[in-house]
Amino acid sequence: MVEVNLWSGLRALAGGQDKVEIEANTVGEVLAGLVAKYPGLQDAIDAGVSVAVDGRIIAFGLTEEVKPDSEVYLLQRLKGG
Amino acid sequence: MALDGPKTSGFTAVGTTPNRPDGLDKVTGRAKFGADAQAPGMLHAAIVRSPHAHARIVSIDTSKAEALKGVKTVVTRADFTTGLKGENWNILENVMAGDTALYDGHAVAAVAAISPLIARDAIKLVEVEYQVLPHVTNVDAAMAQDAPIIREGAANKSVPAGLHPNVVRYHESGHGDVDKGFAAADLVIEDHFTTEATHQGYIEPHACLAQLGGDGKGELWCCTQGHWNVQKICAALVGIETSQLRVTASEIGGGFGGKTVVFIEPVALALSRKANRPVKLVMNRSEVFRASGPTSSTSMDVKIGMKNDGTITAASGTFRLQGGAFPGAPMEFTAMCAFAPYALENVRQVGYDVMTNRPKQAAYRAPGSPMAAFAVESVIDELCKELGLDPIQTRLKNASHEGTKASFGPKFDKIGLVETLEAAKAHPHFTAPLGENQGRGVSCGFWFNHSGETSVTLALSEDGSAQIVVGTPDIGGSRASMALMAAEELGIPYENIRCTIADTASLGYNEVSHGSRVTYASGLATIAAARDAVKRLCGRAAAKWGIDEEAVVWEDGCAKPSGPNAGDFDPLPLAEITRTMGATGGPINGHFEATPEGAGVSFATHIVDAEVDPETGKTSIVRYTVVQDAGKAIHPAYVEGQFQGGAAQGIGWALNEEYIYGEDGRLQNDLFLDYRIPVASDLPMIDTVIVEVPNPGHPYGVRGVGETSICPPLAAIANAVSAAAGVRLHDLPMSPPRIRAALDAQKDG
Amino acid sequence: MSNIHVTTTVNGDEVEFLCDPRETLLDALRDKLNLTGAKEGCGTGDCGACSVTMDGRLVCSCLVLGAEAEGKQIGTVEGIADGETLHPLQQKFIEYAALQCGICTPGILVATKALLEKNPDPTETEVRYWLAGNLCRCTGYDKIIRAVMDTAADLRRAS
Amino acid sequence: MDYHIATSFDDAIAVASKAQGITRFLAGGTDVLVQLRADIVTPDTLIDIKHIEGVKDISRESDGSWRIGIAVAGAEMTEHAALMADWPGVVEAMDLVGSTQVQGRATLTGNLCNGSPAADSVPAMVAAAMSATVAGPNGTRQVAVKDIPTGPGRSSLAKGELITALHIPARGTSSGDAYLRFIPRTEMDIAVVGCAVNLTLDGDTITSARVVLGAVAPTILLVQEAANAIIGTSLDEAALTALATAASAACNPINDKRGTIEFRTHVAGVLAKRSAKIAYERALANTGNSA
Repeated sequence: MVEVNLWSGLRALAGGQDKVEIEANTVGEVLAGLVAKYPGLQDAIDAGVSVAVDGRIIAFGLTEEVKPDSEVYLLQRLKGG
Repeated sequence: MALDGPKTSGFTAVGTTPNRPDGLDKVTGRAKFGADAQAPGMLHAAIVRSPHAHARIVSIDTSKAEALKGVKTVVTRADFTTGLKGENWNILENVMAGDTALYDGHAVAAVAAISPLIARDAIKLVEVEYQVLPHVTNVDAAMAQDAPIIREGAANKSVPAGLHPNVVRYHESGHGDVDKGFAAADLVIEDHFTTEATHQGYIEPHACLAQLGGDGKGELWCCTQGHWNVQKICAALVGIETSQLRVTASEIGGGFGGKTVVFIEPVALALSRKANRPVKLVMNRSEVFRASGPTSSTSMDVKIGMKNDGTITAASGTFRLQGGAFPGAPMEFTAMCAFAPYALENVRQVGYDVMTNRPKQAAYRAPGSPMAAFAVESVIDELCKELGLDPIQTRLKNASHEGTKASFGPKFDKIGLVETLEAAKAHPHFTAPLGENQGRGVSCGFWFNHSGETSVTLALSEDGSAQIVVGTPDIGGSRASMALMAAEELGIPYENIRCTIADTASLGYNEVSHGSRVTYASGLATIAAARDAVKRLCGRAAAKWGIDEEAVVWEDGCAKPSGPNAGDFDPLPLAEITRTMGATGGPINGHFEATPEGAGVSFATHIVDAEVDPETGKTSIVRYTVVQDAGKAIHPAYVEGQFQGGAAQGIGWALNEEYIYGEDGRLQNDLFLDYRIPVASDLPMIDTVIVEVPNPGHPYGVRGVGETSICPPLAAIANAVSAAAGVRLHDLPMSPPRIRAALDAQKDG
Repeated sequence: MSNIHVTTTVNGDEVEFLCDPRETLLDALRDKLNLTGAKEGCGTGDCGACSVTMDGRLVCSCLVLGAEAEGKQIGTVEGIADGETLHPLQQKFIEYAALQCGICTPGILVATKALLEKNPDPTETEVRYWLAGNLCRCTGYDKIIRAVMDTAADLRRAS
Repeated sequence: MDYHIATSFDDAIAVASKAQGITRFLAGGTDVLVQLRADIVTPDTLIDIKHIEGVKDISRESDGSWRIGIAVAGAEMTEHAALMADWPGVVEAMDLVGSTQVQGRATLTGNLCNGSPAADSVPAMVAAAMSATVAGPNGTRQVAVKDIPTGPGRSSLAKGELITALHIPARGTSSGDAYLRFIPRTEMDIAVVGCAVNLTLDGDTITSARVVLGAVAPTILLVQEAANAIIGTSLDEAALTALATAASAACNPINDKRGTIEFRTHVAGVLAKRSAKIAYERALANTGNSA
């Protein structure tokens, strides 16, 4: 299981939690697992999220590896000028 | 690509400053920018724009325009695809209004004619009947209960109940217990700040040349930061398949985020299809200001608690951004960047995305971050002043470093904030004496940087030269940087490499040139493609020598046996291998197609001296120093250029640039005359210090440098002006009337 | 609508074009003569990207009617280099990285060439004020000013 | 739009008198073309007056006064050393209009006829007591520059009339002029406030003065009270304070994108003091030997 940290704005959509345990080996599985557990998160994830895994901000890659002890944070999708 | 940690030494090409490959074209006037293209039989287009901030479009009568001699066609919203959803619908609605004009300058119809003058005459003949609706352009006013609603149902699920429908997105993040943290502080300062919308101010107006036939095949030439994105969006908006539209990016006359989206391109395509002729469409400057994508204006509250020794105990901020008549103001970046420079146990940030009757905002260099730094670093400056603390020492005491839990959540990887602060402290500027009416300001700034989908092809020629084909439009000299990185890998001279920006039909998908991603992502891709080619080169040498490919290494532009056991062969230069490549297995190319993940974040510290004339409130910037972590500077002169450009734009934002809307909701300063960007005589030389703390996510340690440079200036200048004037300025721009008013208020108070 | 026939000299070449009385010299250069080096950044004389010389005097070609070019000597960025030999300013702008996007570069080169012909030894302040009507949004002007000052010094040494 | 190249002032007057709709004269064109391009004013008739004999001349008359041709560009005034020595305030005011490029084209007459209350050269011209020769279908008349603008974009010239020359009085000894404006940047802005001062000394005492403000009312203001505040003084601190007070008191500005009422009113006083000091120094230095 991986502990996934949500930004607190998502708490209301995740049963009041801002830390969620998900069975996942990749970023893609983290996102799929979140939606499976809390369907209310679907819109936010569809709107675009990045995932920080051990401090590395993954903007797109669903295949990036996640380990059970990884620090995982959901962030809003990054863009720039 | 697998990384064993970035290469940090032994560079031969990287770090030098050769001439750029497009230099000759650009100093002789032959470089082709957006408006420089022509096509046989080309028509010229012009757009009818709403004079109202908010109005229902009752009817559009195009008959008089169509009757004008030389007019070939007119389009309205009816000529675009229906049934779009999500962001594509938003973009179409912005490109050509549907039922309602949502801001002054919103496109409502367009004309194509045989000359630009006739097109301009024709748009005056398009009769639009409007029913004027109440409007709102200020962010705080748009959140008030009695504000006119821009569009019902635009809010997403993140928005807490009870907020006005104009609040369309909400962000909240942080950690710890801020109330406890504030209670532990010796001094807490809370203050309110505002910033006005600014424009990227690129000198080249949006321009394109479009051709679209009834067969659904199209060609588009345009100035853009990302032509694959243009391809995808335009195809959707005019209802053709993405691959049937070939988009070529012209030389681009500045973008800074403002050319990451489309405005006129779908209109030109629709006109071209209807007229069955190529159509050129060029915005004028007024249209650029009224109807492209300026940045958000903000209303912000920031509260920070500090111990007497300078330790920050807690920080919180509320950031309200208006992004025009559509969702998308980058408030989450404002929130996430706000306190990122500091290691905080207790931090909380809230963001609101608010719609108003203004043009749809677009990215502008580190979107959202400069405003946050302005508010946060102003409060830190006040705390330092009240507590008698040194501004750099205090920032060092609280600075984020590797392993710090960032204000936005995760732990930082290797970062260079401390190094920039130390370099700033050691810079002679920081301790230089100040003159009368002068003040010094310091600020830190943070930006994430970005990576994104990237394709690069590197092809070797028989004579041993190389061409790199990349898909990220060159907005600041990136072709030179790519060639340097390829030269480094291949071991051939920089001059023997040509880097070209491919059109969408000639290379795989590339994300837009944004987020300071080009030198990072296309650079990484170029290195990977070069290594891919080198592997093939080594394979050819191995075959020639009859040894294993693994026994061949690439050094100094030659294949060599990896050691005595591999065999005794003379080094085989690249040109020797390519000379016979057709007969030894065919062309030798290298490829990279992937989404690199590992754009390192970056920090900067700026020092600025400002002089304020107390009688007139006029500010002069007398000295400016940029210190920024570049990770690794590939072409240091262009890195300096990015630092200087960001600082200059920040100076404009801080002092004079602003969108000024009248009571009627119309933009009052839609020319460079009154949208006052810095001119040459406004600025001093801008000193730069390049700090290099390698990014672990890039083979040479590159971090993006384009955006972070605009994060600290607003705050650094506000701190300098406040020190010089003896009064704190809370609102940008710090125009002379504002500074005079603050001085008068202080005297009266 | 009757067009006006104009005969003028551009970069030493006598040329002719027809223009509407409302068309500017910039329109004529770009659309009639295919000299697209001069750029339209504003159309109001505020950005200088369209700078050319007319009888040796620096002007914004967006603020000159095409018809006014009759009988004049027009100089544009395309005429600065001598064949394949770049003008020292052009060379120095490349070497100094005095351009990023390059859209303002033609106007700035025309303007600085006019400056150095009038004043071979300008101070930094004089260069900055001379160029105040040439907006550059990329560079912060630093490297532009350095390139101009250094070219001026080189030209003085050479003369 | 008809474009007509006038061969003489009589030709220009004849065309303008007969023209229907909107007529504009083209000298430097830096306002006419901007308004044309922005669809603010598209003239029906545009009369190019640059080809009329003498319009590019700057000449000193036998009485020491100056005649400025109506197509003389700002840069040509700045390059004229003798004119600059006599009337630095007028020349510098014109030089502040626009960029180097605009200076290659813009004219004093155009700046005047455009009718902007913020025009830089007009306060300096009025402070200098300049006049214009105006020709029209009914003959020629001399008009004080002060009486030509009647409001934003409006002038006292009748249909068919145009200015054929501007005149600056002879620069007496012990006198000097100056113009300063306030803009937020260093260049390229329209004046938020402008102030011109022209004064004459007897020894170190001011015997006559004209103080003129721009951009603080619908037309430029010749402020007699401000002049009175410094006449009879040697521009001591008390006189300067009285000058600033009088200048600020005369203001009747508006709030707009360039400045507020409070700001303009305050800065008018600041600029009056600063301009007066420069004019005073110039007057002290003007012993008549330079001319």
